[in-house]
Amino acid sequence: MFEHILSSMIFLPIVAGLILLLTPVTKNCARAIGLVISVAVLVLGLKLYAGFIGNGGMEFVEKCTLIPSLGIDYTLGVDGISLLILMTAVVLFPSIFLIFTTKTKGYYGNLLIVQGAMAGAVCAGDLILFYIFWEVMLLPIFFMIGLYGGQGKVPATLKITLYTIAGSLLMLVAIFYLGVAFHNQFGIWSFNIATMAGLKLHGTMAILAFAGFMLAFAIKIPLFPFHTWLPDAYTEGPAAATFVLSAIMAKIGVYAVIRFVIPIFGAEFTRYALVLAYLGVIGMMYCGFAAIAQKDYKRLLAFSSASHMGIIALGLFCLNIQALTGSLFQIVAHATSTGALFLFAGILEERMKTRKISDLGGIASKAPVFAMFFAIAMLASVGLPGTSGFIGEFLIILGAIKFNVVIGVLAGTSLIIGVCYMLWMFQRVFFEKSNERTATFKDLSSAEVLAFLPILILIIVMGIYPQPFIQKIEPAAKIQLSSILHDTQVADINALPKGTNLEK
Amino acid sequence: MEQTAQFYLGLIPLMPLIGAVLIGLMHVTTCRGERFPDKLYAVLACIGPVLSCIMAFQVFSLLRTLPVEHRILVHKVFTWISVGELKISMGFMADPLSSLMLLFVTFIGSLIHVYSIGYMADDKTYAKFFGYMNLFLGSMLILVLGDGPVVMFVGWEGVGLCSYLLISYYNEDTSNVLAGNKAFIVNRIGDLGFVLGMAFLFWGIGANGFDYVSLKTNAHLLPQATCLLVCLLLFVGATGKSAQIPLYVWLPDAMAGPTPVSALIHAATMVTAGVYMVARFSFLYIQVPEAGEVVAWIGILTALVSAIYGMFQDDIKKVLAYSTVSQLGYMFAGVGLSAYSAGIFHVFTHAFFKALLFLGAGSVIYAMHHEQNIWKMGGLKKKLPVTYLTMLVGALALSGCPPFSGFFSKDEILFSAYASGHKEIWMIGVLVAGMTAYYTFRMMFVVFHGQPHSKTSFDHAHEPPPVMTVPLVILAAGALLAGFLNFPELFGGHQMVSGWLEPSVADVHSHAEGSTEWMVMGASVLAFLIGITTAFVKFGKGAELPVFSGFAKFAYNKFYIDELYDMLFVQPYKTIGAIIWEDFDPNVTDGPRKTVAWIYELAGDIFRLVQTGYVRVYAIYMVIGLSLISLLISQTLN
Amino acid sequence: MNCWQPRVRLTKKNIRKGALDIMFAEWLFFGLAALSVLGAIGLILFRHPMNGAMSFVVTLISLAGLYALLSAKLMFAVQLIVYAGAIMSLIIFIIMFLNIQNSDLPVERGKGIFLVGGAVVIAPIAMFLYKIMRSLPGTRNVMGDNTYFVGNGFGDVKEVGLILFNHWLLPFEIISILLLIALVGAVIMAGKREAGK
Amino acid sequence: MILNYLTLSIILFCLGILGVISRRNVFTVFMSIELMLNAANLAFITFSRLHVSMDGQVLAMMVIAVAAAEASLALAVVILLHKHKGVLDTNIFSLLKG
Repeated sequence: MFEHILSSMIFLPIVAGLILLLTPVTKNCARAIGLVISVAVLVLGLKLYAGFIGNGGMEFVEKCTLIPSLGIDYTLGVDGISLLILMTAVVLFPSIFLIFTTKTKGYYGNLLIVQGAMAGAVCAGDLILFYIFWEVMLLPIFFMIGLYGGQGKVPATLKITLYTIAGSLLMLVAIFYLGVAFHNQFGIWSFNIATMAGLKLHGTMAILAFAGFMLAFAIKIPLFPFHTWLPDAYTEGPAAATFVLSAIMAKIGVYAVIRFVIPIFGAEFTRYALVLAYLGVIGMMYCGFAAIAQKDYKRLLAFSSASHMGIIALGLFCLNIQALTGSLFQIVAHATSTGALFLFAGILEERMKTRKISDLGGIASKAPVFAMFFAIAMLASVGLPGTSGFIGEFLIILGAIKFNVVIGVLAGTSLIIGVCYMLWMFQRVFFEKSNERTATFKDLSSAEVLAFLPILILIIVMGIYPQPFIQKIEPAAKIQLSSILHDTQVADINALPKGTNLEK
Repeated sequence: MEQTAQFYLGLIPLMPLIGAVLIGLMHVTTCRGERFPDKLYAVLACIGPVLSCIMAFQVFSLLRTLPVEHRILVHKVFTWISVGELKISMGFMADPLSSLMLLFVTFIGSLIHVYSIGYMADDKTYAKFFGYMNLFLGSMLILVLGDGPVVMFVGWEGVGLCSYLLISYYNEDTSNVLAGNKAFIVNRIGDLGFVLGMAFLFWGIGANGFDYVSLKTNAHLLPQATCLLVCLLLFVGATGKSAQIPLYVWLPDAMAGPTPVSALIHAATMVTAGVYMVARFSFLYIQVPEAGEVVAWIGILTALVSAIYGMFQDDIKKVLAYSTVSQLGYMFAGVGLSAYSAGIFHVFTHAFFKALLFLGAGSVIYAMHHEQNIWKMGGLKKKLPVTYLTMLVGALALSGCPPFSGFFSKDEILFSAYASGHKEIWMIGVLVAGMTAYYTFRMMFVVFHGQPHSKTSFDHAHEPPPVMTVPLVILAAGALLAGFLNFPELFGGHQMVSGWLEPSVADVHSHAEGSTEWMVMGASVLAFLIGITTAFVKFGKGAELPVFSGFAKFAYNKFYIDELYDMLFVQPYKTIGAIIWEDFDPNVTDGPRKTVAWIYELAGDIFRLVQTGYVRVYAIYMVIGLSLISLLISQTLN
Repeated sequence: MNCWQPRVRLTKKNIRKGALDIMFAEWLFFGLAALSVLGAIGLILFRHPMNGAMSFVVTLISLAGLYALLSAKLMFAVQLIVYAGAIMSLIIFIIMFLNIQNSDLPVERGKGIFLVGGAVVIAPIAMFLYKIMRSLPGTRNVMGDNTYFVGNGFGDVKEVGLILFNHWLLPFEIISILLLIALVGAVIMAGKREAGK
Repeated sequence: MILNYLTLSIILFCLGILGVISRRNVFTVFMSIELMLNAANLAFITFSRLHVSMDGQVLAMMVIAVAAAEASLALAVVILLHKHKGVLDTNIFSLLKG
C-alpha cells in the first residue's frame, strides 16, 4: 500500500464511495465508513507529508502506461504545491463527517468520491488524466447540490454544472491541440506535463489554447467576471458541498494554473499577467462590495469567498516569489478559515432553519463557544495578524506593489472591504439582542468542538509560525517562477526584429 | 545578565498573552456550567501584567547600565516569514524609546487591571473582560517591542482587535456594537496606509533586512520621493490608530466600552501607538521635512478641532475623549516638528494624567450608577473626596498648570514649535491650551461643584472601594511628578527623558534664547489662566443644562462630520454594493451567460416545432434525409 | 467453386433444352415479380389489416417461388414454412384475435397525399440503389458467374447446414439466444396484468 | 437477369418504406417492415446465386430468425397497445414530443 500511496489516497475513497452508493447501507453506517476512510486517508497523507523531502521536484512518482498509442500515461506525483493542497483537503475532510449527521447515505458516498477525485486532480502529472479527475470532481457536486440543496437547488445546480463544463470542454480542446502540437514538434505522442513543458508555441493558436485553459480555471477559481455561478451554488448547496467547493475545489483551479498553465504557456502568461491581475483585483473589490448588500449570511460568505479568491488569483499573476508564495499560503489559509465559516454557516442553518441575517441576533450570549470559534475563523478571513489569513495577504500585497503600484494599492483595500461586511454580519448574527428564534440556540456539542478544534489550531499556528509551511512551498514556487522568467527571455528574443541574429 | 534580559524581551508580551489564553479557556469551558470564582480570574488577570511590569523594570535598568551607544537589546525568537528577499523574524527589541514605552504601558496597564477588579465587580462575564484586557496588553507590548515594522503591525492590529472587542463589550446594545465596528473599520483604513507604507519601504531598502536596525543603517539609500511616500502612508496608519484628522471619528464613539478600557486603550496606551510609530521611524521622517510638516499641521489642527468639540460635550467620557484627541494632536505636532523626545515625553505624561482622569471619571460613573451626563451630576466634591482630589491633580496636569507634568511636556512641544519657526502652529497650540483649561475645568466644576442635579442618585453616591482608589492615588502621584523627569534646563534640570531617548530618535534640538523660552512659557501659563477663569466664571457656581445655538450647536454636533462621512463613504459603499448585487451582477456581469442561454432557448423553441412526437414523422424525416443524400451521391455515380 | 460446376454434358439437345428453360424461367420470374409487387402494393393500400395481410401472403409466396428460381432450395422451403406459414399465420391470428372492426381502425386522412409524397421522396433512393446495383460487376449476367446452371448440391439442406455450422456457428448461437430473449420478452409484455400499473 | 431480381428487391424495399411512412395502422406498418426484411432477403439470395456462394442464404436464414423474434415482440406490443388504448393508431404515441 505504501508503494502506491498516492493511488491509494485517490482510489480508496472513490471505491468506498461507489460501494456506499451501490449498496443499501444505512446512513449511520455510511457516515461511519466515510469517517473511517477519511481518517485512513489522513493517515496516509501524514505519512506522505513525513516522507516528503521538498527540494522542489516531483516526489512519490507513480507511472504506468494507459494508452501507449496516444502516449497517455497514468502519472502521479506531488511537489510542494500539490502536497499543500492535498494535505489541506485530507486534513479538513474528516471534520465534515464528524459534524453533519442528518443526511442520507448518498451524501457521504458523494463526499468520498469527490475527495478521491480531488486528490487525483492534484496529483495527476498527465493532462488527460488530470482532465478526467477534473470532470469526475464535478459529478458528486452536481448530485450533492441537486439532491440535497436548498430551495433553489435545481437552477443553481444547472448553472454550476453547465458553466464549469463549458469551461472544461474548451480546456479539453486545448489539451488536444497541445497533444497534436507536441506530436508535430517531437514526433511522439505525449500528454505528460513534464515533457510538455518543452513545447514551443507561438502565434494565435497558442493564445487560443492558453485562453482555453485559463477560461476553465478562471471559471473554477472563479475569477471575475466568471463568478456568477458561485453565489447560487454556494448558497443553495448543502454545507458540505459548499465547504468542498470553497475550501478545496476553487483552490484546485488556482493550483492548475500554476501546474499546467505556467510551464506550458509561460510567454502568454507573462504577456497577459497584467490583465489577469486586474481581473483578480477587480473581482476582489466587486465581490466585496456585493457582499455588503446580502441579506443571506451564506450568500454573504459566498461573496466573501469569491472576493478572497480574487486576491489569491492576483497573487498568481504578480510574477514574483513573494506574491506566488503568498498566494499558495493563502490557499491553505483560506481553505481553513472560509471552510470553517461555511461549516459554521451550515450549523447555523441546520439549527435556525433560516439563512436570513435579519432573523438572527444575540447568539454570542447564548453560545459563547460557537461565537468564539466563528470569530476566530472570521478574523482569519479578514487577515488579522496572528492568524493564517494575514501572512498570505501581506505577501500578496507586497508582491502586488512590486508588480504594479495601482494593483497593489487596490489589493490593499481588501483589508478594509473584507472587514466591513464581516463585522456587519457578525454584529447582526452574534451581537445585539436575541429573539425568540435564537433564544434556544444550543452551543456546540463536544464532538463538534473536537471537529473544529484542529481547524482553528491550524489557523492560529499558521499565523504565528508559518515558516514550516512556507519552506515546503517556496522551492516549488521558485521553480515555477524560474520557468516563466526563462520563457520571458525566450519571448523577448522572439520579439526582436528578424535582422538581429542573436544565436551563435 | 544580558542573556536573561533578552529572554525577558520575549516573555514580556508573552505573560499577558498566556493570561489571556488561560482565562479565555477557563471561561469558555465553564461558561455553561459552574463558573470559577471571580477572585480567581482577578488574580490570574493581574499576574501577567505585573510580571511584565517587573521584567520591564529589569530591562530598563539593564539598559541604563549599558554605555549609551550600546543601549539596544534584540531577541530574535524564530524566523517568522522568509520568502525570497523578505526575511522577517519574530524578534523583539528594547532600546531607550521602546523601554520607556514599555515602562509606562506595563505600569499603567497593571494599575488599570487592579482598578478593573473593583469596577467590573458586578459584571456577568468578568472573565471575558479580563481575557480581552490581557490580550490587549500582550498586543500592545508586541507593538512596542517589535523589532521591525511587520512585528509591530501584529501588535498594531492586535490592539485594534481588542479595541473592537472591548468597545462592543456590552454587545446587546446595537450602538455599542456599531461603535466597535466603526473603530475597527476606521483603524483598518489606517492599517491600509501602514501596510502600503511597509510595502514601499520594503521594496526600497528592505532587502537587506527588514528590522529597525537594518532599516536605520540603510535609510539613506531610500530615494527622496519614496521616502516621502512611505512617511505619508505610515502617517495615514498613525492617524487611524491615534485618532487624528481625518480618521479621529472613532475615538469618541469608542467610549461605549467600560471605563477602564477607555482609560487603558483609548487614552493611555493604544492611541499613542501612532506617535510611537512616527518616533520609531524618525530616521525616515528626518530625511523628508515636508512629511514632518504635514504631520505637525494635521496634529495641531486635530488638537484645535477636538478642543472645540470638547467645550460643548455633555458626556463626561466624551469630554475626556476629545481631550485625548486634542492631546494626541499636540504629540503629533511635536514629533512632526522633529521634537521626538518632546512628543514622546508628552505621551509619557499624558498616559498618567489621562489614565487618572478616566479612572476618576470611572469612579464618578461607578458612584452615580452608570450615569455619564455631567449635567445630571454636580456637587460630588463632598461625596467623593478622594476622587475629587485625584481628578483635580489630573485636570491641572491636563490643562498645563505649571508644576504638574502636563505643563512641562506641553510646553516643550510648544517651545520647539516656536523655536523651529512654526509660529502659526505655536499660536494655535497656545489657543488650544487655553481651550483645554476651559473645558477641563468646565467638566470639573459641573461635576464636583455647585448643587446636585439629581437628588436620588446624589444620595446613593459613595466613594468606591480601595481597590479602585489606590490606583487613582498612585496615578495622581505620577501625574504630579512625571514632569520632573524632564525638568527643563532653564530651571536647572537635566532633561532626563530627552537624554535617555537620544540614541533612539533623531531629535532636532531647537535652541533659543532663555528669554524666548520664558516668553513661550508665559504665554502658555496665561492661556491656562484665561481658560480656567472663564470656566470658573461660567460654571464655578454650578450651572444648568445649556441650550446650544449657532456655532455652539454646530460644535455640539461635531460639525456634522459623522453625518458627512456617512454620506460620503458609508452610504455610497452600501449603494454600490446594492447596485452591484441587484442590477449589475445579474444583468451586466451575468449578461453573456444569459445571452447564451437565451440563444439556446430560442433554438430549442424552434426545433421543438419539428418534434411532433410521432415516430412515423421521425421516419419521414429520416427518409427525406436519406433521399437528399441519395440525390447528392447519385450525382457522382456515372 | 468448382464443385458447383454443372455436370451435364453440353450436347446440342441439352443446350436447346436449356434455352427453353431460360425462356420459361424468365417468364416465370416476371410473373412472380408482378405478383409480389402487386401483393406489396395491396399491403400498403388496403385499409383493413386483414386484407393487407392476405395480400402480403401473396408476396411472400411469390418470393418463395423466386428463391426457388435462384436455386435456393432450402430457403424456398424455409420461406414457405416459416414466413408464409408460421409468422404470417401468427399475424393473422393476432388480427383475428383482436377482432378488429372498421371503427377500430385509425382514420387516415390524406393517405393519398402521403403515398404520393412518399413515392416522390423515395424515388431518388430507389434510383440511387438501382444505380449501385447496376454498377456492381456481374449483375448484367444471365445468372451467377456466367453460368446458368449450378450443381445439384447448391442450396441444399446439407450444404447450407455445413456452411452454417462451420463458418456461422457463433452468429447462429447468438441468434438462438436472441430468439430466446424475444420469447421471454414477449411473454412478459403480453402477459402483463392490468394491475401491474 | 440478376439485375432484375435486384431491381425487384429495390422496388419491394421502397414499397416497404412507403408503407411505414404513409400508414398509421400498426399492423400495416409492422407488415411493411416485414416486407423490407423480405426485400433484403431477396437481395441476399440473389447475391448468393450471383457469387455461387451459400453464405448469403445463411444470412437470409438469420434474417428470418430475427424477423420471427421481432414479430413475436412486435405483436406483444400491439396486444398491449390494443389492451391499453383500444386503438391501433401509431399516432397515439407522442411521448417523444419536445
